[in-house]
Amino acid sequence: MVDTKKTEEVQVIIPANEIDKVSDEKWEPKIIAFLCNWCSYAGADLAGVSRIQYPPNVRVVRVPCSGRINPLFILKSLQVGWDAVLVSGCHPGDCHYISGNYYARRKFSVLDDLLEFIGIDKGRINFSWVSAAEGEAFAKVIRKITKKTRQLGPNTIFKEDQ
Amino acid sequence: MEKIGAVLTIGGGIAGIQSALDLAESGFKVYLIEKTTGIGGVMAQLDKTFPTNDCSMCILSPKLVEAGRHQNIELLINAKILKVEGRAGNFKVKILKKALFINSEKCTGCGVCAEKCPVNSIDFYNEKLSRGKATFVKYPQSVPLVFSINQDNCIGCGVCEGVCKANAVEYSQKDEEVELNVGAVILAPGFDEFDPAPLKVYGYGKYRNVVSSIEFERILSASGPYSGMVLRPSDGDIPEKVAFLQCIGSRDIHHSKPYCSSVCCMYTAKEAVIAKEHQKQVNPTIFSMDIRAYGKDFDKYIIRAQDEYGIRYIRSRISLIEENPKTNNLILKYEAEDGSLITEEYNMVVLSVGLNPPDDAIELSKTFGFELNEFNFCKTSTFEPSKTSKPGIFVCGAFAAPKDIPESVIQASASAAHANILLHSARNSLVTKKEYPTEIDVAGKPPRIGIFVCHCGINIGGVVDVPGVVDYAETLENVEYAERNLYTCSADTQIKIVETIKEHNLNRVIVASCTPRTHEPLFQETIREAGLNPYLFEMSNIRDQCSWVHMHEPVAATEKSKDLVRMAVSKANKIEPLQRTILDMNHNVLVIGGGISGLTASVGFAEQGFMTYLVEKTAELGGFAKNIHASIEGSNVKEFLSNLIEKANNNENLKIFLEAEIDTIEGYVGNFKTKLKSKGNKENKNNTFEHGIIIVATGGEEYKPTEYLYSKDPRVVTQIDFEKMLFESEINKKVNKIVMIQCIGSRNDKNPYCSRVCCAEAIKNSIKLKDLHPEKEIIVLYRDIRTYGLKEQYYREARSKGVIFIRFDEKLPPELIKEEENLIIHVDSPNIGKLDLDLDLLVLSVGIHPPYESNEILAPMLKIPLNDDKFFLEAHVKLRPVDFATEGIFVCGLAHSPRSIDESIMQANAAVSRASTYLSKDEIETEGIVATVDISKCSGCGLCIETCAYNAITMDEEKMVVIINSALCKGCGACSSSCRGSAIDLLGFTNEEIYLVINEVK
Amino acid sequence: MEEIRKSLNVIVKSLISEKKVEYVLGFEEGTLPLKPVPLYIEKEEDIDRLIWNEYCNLNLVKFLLEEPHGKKIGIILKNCEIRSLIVLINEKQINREDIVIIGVPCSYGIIDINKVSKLLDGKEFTEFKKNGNDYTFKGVGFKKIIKLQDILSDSCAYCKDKNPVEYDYLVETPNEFKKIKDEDFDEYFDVIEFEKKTPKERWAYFKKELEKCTLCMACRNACPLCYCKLCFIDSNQPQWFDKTDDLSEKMLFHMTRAIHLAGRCTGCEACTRACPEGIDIHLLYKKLRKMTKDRWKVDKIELGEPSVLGSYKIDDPQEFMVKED
Amino acid sequence: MVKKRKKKKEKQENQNNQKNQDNPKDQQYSIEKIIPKDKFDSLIKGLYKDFKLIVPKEAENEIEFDYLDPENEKYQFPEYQNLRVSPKKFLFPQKEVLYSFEKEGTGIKIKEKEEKIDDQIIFGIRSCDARSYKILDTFFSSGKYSDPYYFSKRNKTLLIGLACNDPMSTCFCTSVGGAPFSSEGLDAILYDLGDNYIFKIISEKGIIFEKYVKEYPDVNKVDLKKKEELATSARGKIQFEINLDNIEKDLDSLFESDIWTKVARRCLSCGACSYVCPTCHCFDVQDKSDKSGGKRVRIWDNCQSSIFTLEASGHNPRNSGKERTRQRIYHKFNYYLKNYKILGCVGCGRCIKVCPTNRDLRESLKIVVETAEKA
Repeated sequence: MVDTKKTEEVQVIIPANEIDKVSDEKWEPKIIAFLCNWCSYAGADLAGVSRIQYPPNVRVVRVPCSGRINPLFILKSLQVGWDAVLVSGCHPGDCHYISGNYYARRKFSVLDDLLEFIGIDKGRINFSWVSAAEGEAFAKVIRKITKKTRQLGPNTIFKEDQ
Repeated sequence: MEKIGAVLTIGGGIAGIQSALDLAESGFKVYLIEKTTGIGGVMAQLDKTFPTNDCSMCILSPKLVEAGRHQNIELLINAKILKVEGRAGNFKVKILKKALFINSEKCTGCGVCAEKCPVNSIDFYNEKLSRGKATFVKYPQSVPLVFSINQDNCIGCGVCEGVCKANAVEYSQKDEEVELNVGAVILAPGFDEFDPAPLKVYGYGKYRNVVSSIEFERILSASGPYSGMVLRPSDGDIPEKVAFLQCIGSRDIHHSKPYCSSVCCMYTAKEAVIAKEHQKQVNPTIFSMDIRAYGKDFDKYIIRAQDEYGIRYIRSRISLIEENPKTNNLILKYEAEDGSLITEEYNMVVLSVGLNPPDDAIELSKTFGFELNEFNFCKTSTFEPSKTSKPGIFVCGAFAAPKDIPESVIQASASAAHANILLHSARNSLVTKKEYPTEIDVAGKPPRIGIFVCHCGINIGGVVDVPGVVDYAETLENVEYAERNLYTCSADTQIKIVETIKEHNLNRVIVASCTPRTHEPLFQETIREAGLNPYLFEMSNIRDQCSWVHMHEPVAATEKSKDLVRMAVSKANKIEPLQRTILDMNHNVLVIGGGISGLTASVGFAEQGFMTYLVEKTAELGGFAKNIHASIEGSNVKEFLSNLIEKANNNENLKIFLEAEIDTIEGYVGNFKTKLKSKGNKENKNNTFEHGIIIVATGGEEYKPTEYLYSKDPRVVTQIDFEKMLFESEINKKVNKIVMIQCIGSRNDKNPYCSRVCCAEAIKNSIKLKDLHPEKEIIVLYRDIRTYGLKEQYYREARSKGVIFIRFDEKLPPELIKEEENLIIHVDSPNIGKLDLDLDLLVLSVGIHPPYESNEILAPMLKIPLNDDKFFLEAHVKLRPVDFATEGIFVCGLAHSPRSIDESIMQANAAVSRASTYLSKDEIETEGIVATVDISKCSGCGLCIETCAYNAITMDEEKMVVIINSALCKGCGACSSSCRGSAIDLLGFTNEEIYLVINEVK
Repeated sequence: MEEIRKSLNVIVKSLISEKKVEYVLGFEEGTLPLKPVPLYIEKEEDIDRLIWNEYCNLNLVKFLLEEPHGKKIGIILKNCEIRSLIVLINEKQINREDIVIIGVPCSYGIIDINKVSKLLDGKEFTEFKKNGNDYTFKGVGFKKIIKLQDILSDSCAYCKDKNPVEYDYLVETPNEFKKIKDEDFDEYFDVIEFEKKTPKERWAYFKKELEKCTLCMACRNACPLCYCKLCFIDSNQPQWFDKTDDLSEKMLFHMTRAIHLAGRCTGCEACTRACPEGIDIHLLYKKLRKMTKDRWKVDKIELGEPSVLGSYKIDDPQEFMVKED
Repeated sequence: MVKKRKKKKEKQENQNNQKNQDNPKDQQYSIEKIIPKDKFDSLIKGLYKDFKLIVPKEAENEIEFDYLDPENEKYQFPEYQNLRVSPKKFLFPQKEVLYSFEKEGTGIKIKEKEEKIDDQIIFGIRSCDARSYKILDTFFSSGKYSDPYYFSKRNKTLLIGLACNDPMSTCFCTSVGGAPFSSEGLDAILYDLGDNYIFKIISEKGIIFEKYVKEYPDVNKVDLKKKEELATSARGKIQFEINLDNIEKDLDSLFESDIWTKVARRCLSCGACSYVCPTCHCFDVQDKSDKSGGKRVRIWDNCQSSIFTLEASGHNPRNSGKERTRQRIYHKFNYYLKNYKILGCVGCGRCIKVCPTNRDLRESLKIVVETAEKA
């Protein structure tokens, strides 16, 4: 155990680059992100190492490969009340498992099209390719989908009128 | 003399890393010495890699981590060689470890010291394009992730010591000397970029918008100075017109760089393409002499660069660059191919600098006592391309000659093979197998979860309310214990974790700290030492994903941390111990193909004492090389080949089947079973044997030309026929005018690839002719002369001996006209114009193509892929050039792609080394994270089989359910997510576990 | 229709008498009008009960799944059903050589009995007469004439794939194929129309339809391509569904089932006709078929082709990915 | 269609049990009023003051039972034979929350659901559906316990029937002890004579209706004669009859018989039949919960689903459609007789109508009886 006072006193001073601030009173979306271990998760790490700031709305679930993601995971996430879902994997060609992301891409486009078709906010499901070297790109994606989800408001998917 | 089971690898670039990993996996202790403070070399600086545009860091970082944590590899960073004694099998090497001024044992790589360092100095990783600190780590993903102080920049203010919670800063630290005892040395010091500053004409260093290609590489990189934006240094504008100048410090006698640097043509094309992708306003122009796209799929890349990306190629060498002082634009003067003088203005100029020998080359050769060649690269020979002049000291990568990443990786493994062969008797003598307590059986026991939350100095604690997180964690399901540590990863905490597990008899452990990608193995190791199965571990990343990225939102960051911990807990409640399956490894090898590659590989295995079965479909060994008399370097191929065949015949570990073909192959890595069928030789029929490894060396064939009256007119021959005349018979007195035409059956629509060897072949023969009959006239009609690397010198020699080279455009190929009995070649050259050449002998430089039939039979049999050109397709173009996605099968020689004899030998040895990483083990252990199938749910639709990239899934035709071979499964989960009947699940990431995590929304 | 039945008789007779198959699967009249039932023709005398008409509304392929491999069976099919059989052959559920396919070109398409009862406000009809495209329904206290196109299964109305692509025997028919919609209609006309609606309207539609769902699984069980040993909705580890009849549960079920049919559904619409609540879900599946055609150029399912979700092209469209800007 | 049996003896029997079917012994209240159709609405309004009314209502493309709302303009029975869906769900909903629970510290707190149930009348229910409540009553009160969730509603519910002038083609109530005009299980019944209704009080509970109808005239002979005629003609319209007197014994002998393969052959194992069946009452109990708490719900289950009897071990005693189909028939026509001495089927014919593959329960019963007779 450590002497807590000591650690809490310390102030971290870092030049604040443009950050989407979270004001406490208004509602904030909760977003679940499935990241592949080899590229996107590494990209998120790089964002961290490079101290790139992005909104704190995302909860990351690490999976070996975007090919691991069953569309059911995404639907279930929406059903249990996550306000949005992000699935991110290696760029086409970079898949650590050779072709996982190609199969994933087909599954995702089916899901994406269907949700659109039945009239669900597409904004709630997001797919992206982020490489291990793209810390900034990862942050951008998070900023983007957080903004989008804020506009969409709380997830009432499969429930009331869209 | 006693042989030492350890190897010293010098240089932490991709070549050094690859050879180190190979040897460490083959049962040798490896000392990997790096002169800077982190491994990764130049590849870590690259943005993308040609010809696939793979993200360099994406493919490299797993190797970095693996090398960094391999228990047989010891990294010595910031070190240099002092003294070497002894000989092959037993060297004593004295090393100087320069002080880092930060204790790497204690340093956790948290980086606060660097943040706080007031010094604004130069960042070398970003090629001086951005500023760095005195306390620094080479680059964010650096391995090992330890900081050090650059004394030259340090002002000794003492801030870093103040902020370092781990008390790792030690200004007093001194350099220390260590002595190593190794059996072999592998040289992989890499190269230095040519410094264009001295070349006044380009104004590098004078004009800010003239940058070197490696600087441009950083500019392109997402982690570079402009985070991926293409901007020009002078004013940060997007440069619309960018000129790439090739052969800066290559093919240039005046600056004593007569050789070709091999890689510039491709990396320039790549940089142009990526620049275009990053900023579509950018219009690149490339100035080059020849376009040397000689490698596998390189030409396709160049064609795409031109057609899809509109990249403009101009064949010329820039004579002068001047700057427009107002705009900082650059004015280029050059002579177009038609001779006209042109002046153009560009916004930015990139100098494609060549590869130099490393500046410590001479020093190295002195300390180790091996020879350098005239360019100060390491001296090697055609038939032993990875051996130095000194026994026991091997070389790989750009230090042997300029080469690209795959060739470096190939040679890295090749040099490792030599070490394997030299030291096989001492294998496993110095590697320590770790002893663990027997695993505690947690079956059926309710989860007792322990959570360790890390302050990471102030990295987490400074933002996230760590005590709050701990209190929260204690309230969660089945959490028996929670505590916080200053550094959970520090050595003392590991001991604490082990004690805590025992004291509270925990059976699941969670660490909330940084990223599992670097630290999971460490903690898994720790809980294993406490008797827990390493998979009973979960991690939540509250540093890289909370404190570091939400620095100004402590409340939100804390909330997020709690959520992440809660998610980890709910998964931890379900996780089960996973077992790594153990498979027996059969130590025999099957080599398919008895050419130079096949033979070299077979001998390589046999000499290590592995039983090797060599299967050759023809009646004699030697393959295509039988027709070749000498290499371009002048080495005697015939003699070498007969020695090699003799070696093969005399080795009792080597069983040769001539006139034999594969009938069936079944099984998987370590457990193959092969049945032969006769191809003439009856006794091979139904000959069956078991083996653990397969080497594919099916070679290539000479293209049989249909063009230019070949086989219709005796005066039209191929290079091989011509070589026969030159070396075996006499050139007919009447034959005085000889014309050669290049690229017959290569670089056309049917065979779009370059056959790589024909240029050298033509030049070799023309030099030979000129040596025999200086009076005879010889003209070579070519599209590009591709004498890459050190072969360039023979191109020059040929020219100096009076061989005439005339370029033609692929759209206007030379025409052969037959007037009465005279042959006349009509050629329209871009630089000389229309010519009619009468001739006595026409020599066609015919290309190489794969043995289409046998490859197409073999590929499905082995379940390995072919590329569009029907050459075998390796697992990864860049970093696994001899492996296949299917484990235990390797490729070498022409089966992979057209290549010269020395390159084939290199690749054959590489295959030996890659295979040795398996053969050196009695059993192979597979990952615990693998897919499993519940056959009661499987309806045998076979979708999973389609999606498995590793052929790990097969159909049980009896029961109509699938079987997963965990030996081949890599645990990606593509099968599981495809299975509609949820019959397949992925251990470690089961549906149930993910479901629970998903349910943790709040 | 009568000619078809005659030529069917001949083929079936020979198959039975020559013992080429253990039985031939066809239809006979059921106990209710417009409700024909599967007929297992084992003996020649059974053949007289064989019927063939536009209200043979089940996909008989479903019944092949119960039979063991190696058992020779004859079956009378329309093309959409043949295509679903092809899927099952591709997915190794059925051996091609076990099945003798008697292909019948589909003339009208199939009547959707749910549409009939809707048009009759759920009243019972005890008899019906057919006159060209007019169908007259009689019941207690009413008599109503309905046009064929108003009770035809939706996919049939726009179907352009009516001739068997795989068969052992082909019944030659005078091509009775009636144009139900105008000359140059797009096969996916109704999907395209629906896509023009606003998301709100689309959602409102599916919400209204699926709220009727009782999760009775008739759709799943009528579909020949739903052959999982344990359906995801029945799985309890993890229990993706709590089986309460919340709308979200119904959505989750129908969406997931749709994804499972991506690149497989052949549009026989047995599911829609089987629904006891008369839910019209066919658009969802037709959208799937349009999608595989538009996205991956896989129009119709062919024998021996790789499955859509088990294959890929490097340049598959990915416009839906999050764009950097 | 299936022919009626012409055997004289049976005819006799039918006549007999016809009698006691139409006028069950237990009824001795002689309140029988004539209500002109134009007065019908005021009767409704009257009842509405004190009861919630569940009546057949026009819905989208069909007629279904639903609550009548007061502002509703004049109510008249719509034209209907019987409804596709029985009113079972009003006493036994497809989804019913039993109670909810919240996490409290380390334990949980159970919250009983409090729902206020008003007195209600299911109005216009057919004889068969009325009889189905008798079966449900027996089931939910069988053994040691009576089901509070069912009876909390049942005890507040009265049944006013509407005798069935036009049975459907699939009706076979007379074969299972019912009849189109049967008043069994009802508290009161209406007979539709064209211009008038006869309103007749049947049960003791039904007496409560007296005050709503007392101003109306008593029935006369003519009306009663007309009613008898209608009853006979209604019975005449039933197209299928089978003697099920020995069905329990018949089935006892046939459990292992191979007829079940034939009977089940076309079954898709969907649950459609049991979802529309007025007497099917199997249910499943599910907990829907998250970290904070949750609720326990009871939902309809159905014995045709393959996982109905799936055991944790993976073993499934009713693995194939054959066993499941057999179970459904045994439950209604054998086990019920054994356990409660009544048949579990009221012959409403809904399962026949709804079955996607037209598996006809009447056919199955015929096969059973004939096979048993042969044996």
